[in-house]
Amino acid sequence: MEREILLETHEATKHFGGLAAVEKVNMKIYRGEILGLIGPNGAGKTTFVNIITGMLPITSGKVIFKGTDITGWPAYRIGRLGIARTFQIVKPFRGMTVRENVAVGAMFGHKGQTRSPREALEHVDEIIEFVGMSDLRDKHADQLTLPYLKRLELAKALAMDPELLFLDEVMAGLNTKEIEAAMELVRKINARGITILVIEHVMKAIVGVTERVFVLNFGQELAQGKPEEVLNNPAVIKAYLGEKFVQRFFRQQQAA
Amino acid sequence: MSDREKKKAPLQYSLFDGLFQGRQGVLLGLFTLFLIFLAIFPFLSFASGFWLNTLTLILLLAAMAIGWNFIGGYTGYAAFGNVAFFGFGAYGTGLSMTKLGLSFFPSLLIGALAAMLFAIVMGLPILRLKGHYFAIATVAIATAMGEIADSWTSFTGGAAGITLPFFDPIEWSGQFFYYMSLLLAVGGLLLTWFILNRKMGYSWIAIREDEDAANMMGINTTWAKVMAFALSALMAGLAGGIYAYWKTFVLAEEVFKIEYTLQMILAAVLGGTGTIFGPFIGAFIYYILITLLVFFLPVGQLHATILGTIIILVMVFTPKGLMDFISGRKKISINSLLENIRTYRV
Amino acid sequence: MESLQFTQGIVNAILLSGTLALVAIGFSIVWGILNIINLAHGAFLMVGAYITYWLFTLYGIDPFLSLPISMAIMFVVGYLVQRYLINMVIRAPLLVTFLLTFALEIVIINLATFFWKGDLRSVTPDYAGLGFSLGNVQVPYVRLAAFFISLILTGLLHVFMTYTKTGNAIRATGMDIDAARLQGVRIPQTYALTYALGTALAAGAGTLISISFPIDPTMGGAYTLRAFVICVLGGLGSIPGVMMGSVVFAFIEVFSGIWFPSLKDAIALLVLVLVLIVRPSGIAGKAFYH
Amino acid sequence: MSKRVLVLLVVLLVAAMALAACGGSQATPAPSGGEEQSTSGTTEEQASTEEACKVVFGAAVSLTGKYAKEGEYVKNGYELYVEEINKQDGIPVGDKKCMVELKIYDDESNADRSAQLVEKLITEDHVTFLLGPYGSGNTFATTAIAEKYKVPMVEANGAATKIFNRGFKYSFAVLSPAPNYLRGIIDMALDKDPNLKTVAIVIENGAFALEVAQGAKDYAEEKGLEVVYFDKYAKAAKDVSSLITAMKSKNPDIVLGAGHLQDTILVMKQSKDLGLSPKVFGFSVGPTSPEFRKALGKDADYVVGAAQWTPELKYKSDDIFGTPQHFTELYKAKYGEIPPYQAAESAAALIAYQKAIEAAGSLDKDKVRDALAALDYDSFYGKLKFNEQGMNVYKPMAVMQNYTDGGLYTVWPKEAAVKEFLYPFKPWDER
Repeated sequence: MEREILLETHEATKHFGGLAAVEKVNMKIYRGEILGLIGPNGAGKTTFVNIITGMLPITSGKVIFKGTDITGWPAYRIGRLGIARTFQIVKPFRGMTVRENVAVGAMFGHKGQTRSPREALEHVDEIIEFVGMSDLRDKHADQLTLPYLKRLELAKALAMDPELLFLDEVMAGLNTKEIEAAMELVRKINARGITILVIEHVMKAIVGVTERVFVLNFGQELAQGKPEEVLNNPAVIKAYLGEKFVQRFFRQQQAA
Repeated sequence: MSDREKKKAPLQYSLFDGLFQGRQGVLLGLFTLFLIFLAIFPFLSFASGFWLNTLTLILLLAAMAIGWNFIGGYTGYAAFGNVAFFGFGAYGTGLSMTKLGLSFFPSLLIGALAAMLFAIVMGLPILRLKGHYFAIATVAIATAMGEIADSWTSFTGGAAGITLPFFDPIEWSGQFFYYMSLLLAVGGLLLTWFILNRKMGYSWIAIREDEDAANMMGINTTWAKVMAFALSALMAGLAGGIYAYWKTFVLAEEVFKIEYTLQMILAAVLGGTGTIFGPFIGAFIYYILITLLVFFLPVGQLHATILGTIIILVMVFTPKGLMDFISGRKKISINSLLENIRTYRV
Repeated sequence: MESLQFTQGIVNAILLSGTLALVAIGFSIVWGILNIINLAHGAFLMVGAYITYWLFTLYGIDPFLSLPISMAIMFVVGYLVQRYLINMVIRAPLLVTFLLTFALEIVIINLATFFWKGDLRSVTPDYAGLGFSLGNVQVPYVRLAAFFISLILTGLLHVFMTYTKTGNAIRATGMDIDAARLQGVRIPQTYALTYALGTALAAGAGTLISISFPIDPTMGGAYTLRAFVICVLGGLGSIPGVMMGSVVFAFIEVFSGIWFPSLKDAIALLVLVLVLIVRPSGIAGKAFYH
Repeated sequence: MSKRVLVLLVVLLVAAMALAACGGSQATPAPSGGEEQSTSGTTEEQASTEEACKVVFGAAVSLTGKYAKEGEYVKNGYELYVEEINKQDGIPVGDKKCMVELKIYDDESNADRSAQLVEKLITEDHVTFLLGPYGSGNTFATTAIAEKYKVPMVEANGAATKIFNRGFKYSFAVLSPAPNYLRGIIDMALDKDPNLKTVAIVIENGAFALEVAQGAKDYAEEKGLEVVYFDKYAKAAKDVSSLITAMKSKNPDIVLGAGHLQDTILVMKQSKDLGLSPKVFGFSVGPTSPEFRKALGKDADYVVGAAQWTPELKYKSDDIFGTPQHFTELYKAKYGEIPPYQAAESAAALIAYQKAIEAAGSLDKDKVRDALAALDYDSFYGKLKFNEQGMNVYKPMAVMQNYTDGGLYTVWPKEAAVKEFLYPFKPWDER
């Protein structure tokens, strides 16, 4: 059975001056899946998310979401249409409490039009509990530690009631235990019916939660497919770890 | 936290920082007393024309500072040209009264709307600029507008200015303008409170804290910023219109003075930017300081030096303003004063 | 007759651009490296001008000879101001440093007015106002000399920034403070040094200005604004950019001054706003440090 | 601490105002309207008859800022008069004498501050009469306050006619109005050389200067001169080389400047830089003050300036100064320099008051106002007489020239001239 395509890019391209950060990327995201987006540093992963979500103007190509061409839309309209994201470098609203931070998502996001600020503030308790921050509900965002700031990012995005969620390195800087917890959270979010694109360097997490992986290198598609296959693809390993490592890796495998 | 406690805990609005920190009762009480004092002030025995004049100036400054707080304090855009709106309000009111022959109130409305319109037209392009660039663009526009008003003799009267009729009856003009200003300042407080209870308030603060994130979360940042700019123009425009009729003349060099921008910023900063009452209280602190320096202390011509030194000390030790101390969010101690330096020094 | 206006205008603009470049270059490095809009820049310029005035009036020191003196004095002052005042809050939000340097300006101007009075003063060496004519076009010697000295100082600064260890440290700090710190650059001292360079250049400009224009305590503000416009026009952080910005600005100022004298500043400022809106990285197109 | 600190803060805030306000105003009735005010005037007068009688004149004068220098002259003029009259035990009021007191504030050359200070002088300090500030802008702002409280203000340094076009009843100016300023220079130049054809006028963009310039332009055209250049520069201009260049390309016979001291110096300096050498250089304000010579040195030579008054004028009067020459002696003894006309006209404002008070025989504000309106007196400063609007249109303007010997001499009107008008202006390249 053909799965429903939620988001699709056609030859999405982004140039900075003469530099091609993203070059003719065609990507399909199916409704309900968890897709992994990986690639070495500077491969253009975040730029790719930025042009989809309207944070950066696209140079050429098309972005289609739920059958609507959203190319060139301002970020806030895309957000209201049902795409949410977290930021690699966390972007909390420091002057607000946790609850207000999350409530902003609830009042401006996908279903925000119908909510008053008060309703939004009441609505978000559940989400705050979901990410495990109930005790910190009335703390100011500038008093939180990094793991909680990452969760706050997640809660803010969730409060927007998105259909598609981009998670940009939510696990970077977390310890093993925290990563486990975060993976569990991602699965739980997906279980709520939210399609997810995960950008991650933590391979364990990619293998653990994604069904499919898309690899970017120098702004171009390098490979896509099931996580295990893709990660054993020599081209991917080479791109990630360099020629020398590939040789060593295969030597080790042979030795084993 | 048990369920019961959760229910009991009131919704905490950080938006109302400075008030809802457990002493809102005391503060609101004191503030109400102060407002009552202001309301009956003209009937007190020591309320001479001079003090009425001074308080009118303070209230106009407070109104402008409250307006500046929308764009500078809540939205976080360092607007350094708000005096342009003051000037637009003054000229709009003055020209409507003299050229169109309208009475004061419709003229005031026209002046304020002109200021708002100008803010919208200017805001759309320049609110895309960030930081220093936005700041200087606003200074540049305000200065240029002042110069244009100053030399466009056929329309604005140029350097000869516009002469307005006196308020009639003239014996009550002091009281009239005092109450107009009081109304405007208190109206500004209510407007702030009203906005903070609306989505607009949340969008402003979200923009201040992180514009990209705000945009991404579905906030139409352009609209929110332009509204903040336009509302701050409304406050300054109304203040300008009242000022024009009060002074009975409009002169570019008076109503486009960059000092007014600085005064409103200083008032807001002294009190605390991004707080409801900060700009209002800051205006009083600032002006009383000035008045004491100019009129009552034997500092002679060095009062500007003392004022400058005070600003420097405030910037170094408490750039978040006094609201933090008044509200009890911070205690006054050596440590809290040095905290700023510890955070921001290199 | 009109052609005289035009040619004299060109000469005026070129002569003006030299001094303006000197004013703007100090402002630019402080902005570029420290990310501070130094509103006190013009006040330091004014003090430099007064140092020259007093050295001339009291001791008969030739204004051109007083150039190194006024620059040295203001270098020390600038160093102290940055090291012990601005460094304290330098990473605070922009409003704080904006108001801090503004307050500094108020204090300096007020003290100057208090001690030296508010009236216009002139440095009048015997050769003031002398010049030669090219046809009907008048070229005052003093302004010509000021023009070349400005160029020399700008060139020296460029050499300093490019070829000396300290200059490189300053530039490194401006590009990436953490990397510079790892390289062993002492940040507080480097910041102070940068600011000191800025104030010294302002003072030098003040000296040169004092020889051809009357001076008074409030003279600086106009120059601060011009420096800002020039930095935006030329793009921040490059010496050639500032030079170009100065030339463009000088031409705008001189010719709008001929055709619309009372709108001189308005025109320059509206050009600034236009440039900001259309091309926020300046006409030289170099990226800003942010 | 917190609560107490808080309460303290607010209480201080209120108390600061209240205390300061109480300073000297217990007697004032609540609303600060005009009628109450005039009653309080009489109360005070009665009170002062019982004690030693004294007249307090209040003024906001620019002691800092743009007009600090001119403001100093104004203050000197006021103070010199007060010193002299008090040597004679004050002003005769009816059958007794009232000592004179001055209350002067610094308005920082700022119209807003000026108005605020005048309001303070009236409602807090309860001065008997008001004197003017320096400059048309500040005068414009302060006369409105005087009118509101119905306190007379005789001003000596705001020449713009727009001050007097508002039908005010309590404002009087002893000086000749702005449009008359440059007429003397035009008359004198044409008298010397009837072949002069063209005039260029540069104007400081301000109310006073614009009126001066318009008056000069109208008068020049009336006299058959062609105005080839007529443009303004910004008020705080620091560089007018563009205008000089533009003027130079018109090659005018006469260059007239309408402005104040500081910009006049600037125009002269840059004219030298750019080699602008007309046959006559004349200015509304500047060349007659000692500062002009100080700033320009030898370059001040030949430049002429309009003067409301000069030390050489041949007026004779029975006021305390008697003649311009005697005023000059007293001024020189006290301040060490020749009096600029701003000092003389400021002193003359007090003479006008003195004569009006003598005529009214009272310190009542309205009576003195009426006496001022009816005043017709020949002072050391010239005729003191006001038209319907309160302007002194009866006194002619004089012209002074900076001479090559370093002196400053009256060269016009002819009757009063002590030296011949040096003509033409010696071109820069021949010096």
